[in-house]
Amino acid sequence: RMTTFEKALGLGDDALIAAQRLAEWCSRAPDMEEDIALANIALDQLGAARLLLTYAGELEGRGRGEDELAFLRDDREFRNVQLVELANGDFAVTMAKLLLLSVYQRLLYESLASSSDERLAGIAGKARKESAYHVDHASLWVVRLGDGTEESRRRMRTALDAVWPYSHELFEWYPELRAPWLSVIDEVLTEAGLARPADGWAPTGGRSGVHTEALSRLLADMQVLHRAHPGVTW
Amino acid sequence: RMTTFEKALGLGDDALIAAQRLAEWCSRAPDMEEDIALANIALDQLGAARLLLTYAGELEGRGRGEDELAFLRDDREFRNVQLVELANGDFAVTMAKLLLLSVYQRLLYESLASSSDERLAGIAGKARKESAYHVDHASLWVVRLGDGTEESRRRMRTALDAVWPYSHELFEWYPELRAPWLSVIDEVLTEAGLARPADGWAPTGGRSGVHTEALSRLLADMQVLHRAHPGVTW
Amino acid sequence: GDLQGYFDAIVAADQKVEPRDWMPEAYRKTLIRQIAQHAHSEIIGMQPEGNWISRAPSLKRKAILLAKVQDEAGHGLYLYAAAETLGISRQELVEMLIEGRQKYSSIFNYPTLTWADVGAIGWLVDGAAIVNQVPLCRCSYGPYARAMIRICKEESFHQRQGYEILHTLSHGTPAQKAMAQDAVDRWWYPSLAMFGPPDTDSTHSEQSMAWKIKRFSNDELRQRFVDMCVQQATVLDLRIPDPGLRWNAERGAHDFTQPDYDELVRVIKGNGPCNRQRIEHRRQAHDEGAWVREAAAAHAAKKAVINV
Amino acid sequence: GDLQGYFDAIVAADQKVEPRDWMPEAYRKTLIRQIAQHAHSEIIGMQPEGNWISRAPSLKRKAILLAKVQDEAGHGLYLYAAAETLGISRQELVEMLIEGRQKYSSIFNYPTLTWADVGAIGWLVDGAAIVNQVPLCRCSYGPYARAMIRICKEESFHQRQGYEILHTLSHGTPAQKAMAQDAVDRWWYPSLAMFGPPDTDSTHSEQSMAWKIKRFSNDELRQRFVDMCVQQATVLDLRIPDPGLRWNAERGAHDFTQPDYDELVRVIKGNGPCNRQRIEHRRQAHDEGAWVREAAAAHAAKKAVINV
Repeated sequence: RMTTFEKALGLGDDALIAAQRLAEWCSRAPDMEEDIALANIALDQLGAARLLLTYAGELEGRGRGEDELAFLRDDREFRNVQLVELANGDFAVTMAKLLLLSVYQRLLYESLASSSDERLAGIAGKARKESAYHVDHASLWVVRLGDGTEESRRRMRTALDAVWPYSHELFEWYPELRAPWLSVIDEVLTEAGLARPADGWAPTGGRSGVHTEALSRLLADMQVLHRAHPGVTW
Repeated sequence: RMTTFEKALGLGDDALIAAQRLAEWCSRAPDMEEDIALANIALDQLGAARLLLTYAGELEGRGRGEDELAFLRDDREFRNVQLVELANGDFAVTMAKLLLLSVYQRLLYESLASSSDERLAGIAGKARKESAYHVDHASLWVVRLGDGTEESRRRMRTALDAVWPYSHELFEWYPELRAPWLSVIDEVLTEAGLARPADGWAPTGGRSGVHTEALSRLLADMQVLHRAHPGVTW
Repeated sequence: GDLQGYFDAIVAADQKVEPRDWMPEAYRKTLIRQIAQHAHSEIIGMQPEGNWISRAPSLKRKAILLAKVQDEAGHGLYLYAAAETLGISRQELVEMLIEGRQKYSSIFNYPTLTWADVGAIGWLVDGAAIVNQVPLCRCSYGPYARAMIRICKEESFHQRQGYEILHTLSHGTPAQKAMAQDAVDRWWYPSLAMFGPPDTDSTHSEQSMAWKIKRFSNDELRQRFVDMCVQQATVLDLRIPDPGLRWNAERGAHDFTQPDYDELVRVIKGNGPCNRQRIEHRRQAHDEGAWVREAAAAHAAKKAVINV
Repeated sequence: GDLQGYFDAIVAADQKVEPRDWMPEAYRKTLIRQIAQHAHSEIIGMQPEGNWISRAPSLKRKAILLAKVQDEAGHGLYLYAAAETLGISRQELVEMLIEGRQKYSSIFNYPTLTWADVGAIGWLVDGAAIVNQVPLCRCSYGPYARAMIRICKEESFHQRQGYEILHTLSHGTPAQKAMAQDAVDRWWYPSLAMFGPPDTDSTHSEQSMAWKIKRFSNDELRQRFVDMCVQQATVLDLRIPDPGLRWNAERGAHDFTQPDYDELVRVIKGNGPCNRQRIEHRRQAHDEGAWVREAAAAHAAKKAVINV
């Protein structure tokens, strides 16, 4: 099983990359209320990422803070699951990704909130409340889109099929969370009138730094300014 | 009037950024023949860019070669016209941009081919032949699209209207080229059954390093790897 | 008439006109135009700064910037809601924006070229907005005045954040300092132009003053802004790019060079560097979101039927 | 029959079967499948390397890479043309690719994660392709054999370029060397798998050998490739990631660990890291180009009418 450093780094990377993707929606959401909601969720993810990466840096003990970890690693050094780095796609893809991720994060943070590592427990205790809101928001939209128009139903189904395989990687570290995760997901899908996609292909690699081609491009954009001015204060 | 250094730098930047945009089509063109043709034109532009930037670096005399100039300047230091940095848009936008640019480049290189600066004359002498092919290719497509289907005609007209304002900047340095340029363009548009857009808005700034928001993103991608490993050999 | 008299009395007494009150049609139209333009400015204003969220140079700055742009969406919402109290729907307003039938602040038609532009927008553009908006907190129309109180509080927070960005840059490396100065050089005159044409050319102004929608003239506000900036620029250690700028002891204010009002007119008419891009971005987001909004409406309708 | 006898004689005499010649239906089908798969591989193969054109670290490397990917499109064209001589249209073939009814080389379903992957693809993937393809220059079907001669010439050029990229990296900074080794580590076994399943499991092979479409077995070619790479890896100063690799003096060849053929089957069946992405990219380019192709056809038709 992984060290606390690896855990904090991996979960921090999940949150950071998720935040980066969600923030891409800023000024592009289907309506203003949703623009605000997506920014909120991105801010929550970013907040959790900062706490987790800061802690990871301390555990590592090589003097790397949140910014060194966020801005000065290559994609091969990132430990996030591939799910969070996938392109946003349309709003249905974004909501499918958010549902799969946030249900997992809620369960994970709940479990970590009673961790013997007090620092991790503290971070998780704060993040679980935020995750509960993310789950509510994603569920609401998956149901709306699944139950909305013919087009929204088609898009939601396509989106779910496309991202489902990437959900398996979430449980490489926490296999015990898959059963409760599935039961929450099933409930939402039932209400949305959507079938759960079949399991099959299960892409992997994120936790060991083997990502999709999307991540290095995301990082090129995210890191460009920080890297252009080494060692300065912002 | 600008120095030869500024001239070589500006024209080199035009060619480099045009090459970068054209190469984005690679594996995405409407058919395989066009994929090859666009790569060809991108390669020509890249070749001219390398000669011009190398020469600019020598004139500058500060030891900067083509790669230092291409990869280690920020967007505020680039001197290309804004036309070439605009997003590719659909195929009609790309062909509209290419037509406006390549007719200008052909006239420009023709004029520079008899420059008293032998080095510049040599570069221009080579590039003018390539430009003639670019003009032919862009003209062919503008005519095909203008005369093709209702949709292609609509797209071609929209594209032309969108990029036309950016053509004015081409003539900030070479106002004498606008009359012959217009006469070539008019001929193509007439054959395509398209009206020449009205002059009006004339965005400016590229030659003094004030670009559109698109350029810094293009450079973030183009320069990311080179900048990540300072001073190495590739 | 009685109604007009009652309205005039409320305005004269510095009390608030409320949605249920009778008001002159011209007053209503003026307010709709002004509040809508203000709301549109918040929404379009998300773009130039949003351009740097993904590239913010530290996680802290990323969080602050994302929250700021989110606040702008919130301001847009309050203001559309205020406009709706005057009998027009948000949807109508959004369509007028996309079709170019209503304006937004011209300042957002300039590009954000570097990270320092985020600082300059905070310091100068939000600064100018505050100078413009503080008097609107006492505007005669209640819903607008109340929205402005909330907005001004957040705007001054944003202005301080922009100031901090510039302060950090100008006290950083030479490259950072140059970036900050370059941004101030580019944003100074467009910020001055935010106060509108000089009083001699300003339409609408006199009637708006009488209605207590507007409290100060364009030139008065512009002067207040310049005087405020001069002092702050010293602390920032950045130069205001105006060779004509100097203290005039007689006036007790700074003399300064006016912005290029011809440029302002060109930008207002649609020919700024980014007008097309800003509207196209908004139109595209709106169009691409249509199926989502339709799905939400369809789902709500189904639920309503079930719950009957 | 007479026709069959004539065909058999041509093949036996190592002469070329030409499009006008009679050929067994199974021979035709086998060739269509193989040539199409080969053509599709060139077209899909543009993507993993194309992923790095915009980010190539020097202008020279950018030009070389762009020209290489362009060559691949050219190879695709020759090969589709060769397939068309067998009575199937390019359009049909392209549709079969997009709909997943025909395959392409599984190697292109792996992602290019760093610049060194461009080198590794050149060295290993093009290297394996050459070992596979050189014997095809003597294939019994004339158009295919002639296309292969041209292609092999360019491929060996590409292979050398890849080798040079890796050589530069492995003799550069520690970070560059690590990048090169990492790429070789990831591409080694997928490259071995390019030769297909082991001979014991290989379908099609025996008949293809008899028809002189294929000249060597999968395992023979794989061995040849391994022996070639071992020698080059030494010069490159890069380690082949196989602890079981050693010279077997008795066989006069290297013993090596076989690739994971279960993984190969999974990738062939559609479950490699990038299968969906590669096909979706192709489908999208095809769909987005439809209006352009239609316009070209419409214009050509109008011209034809005028010229009548």
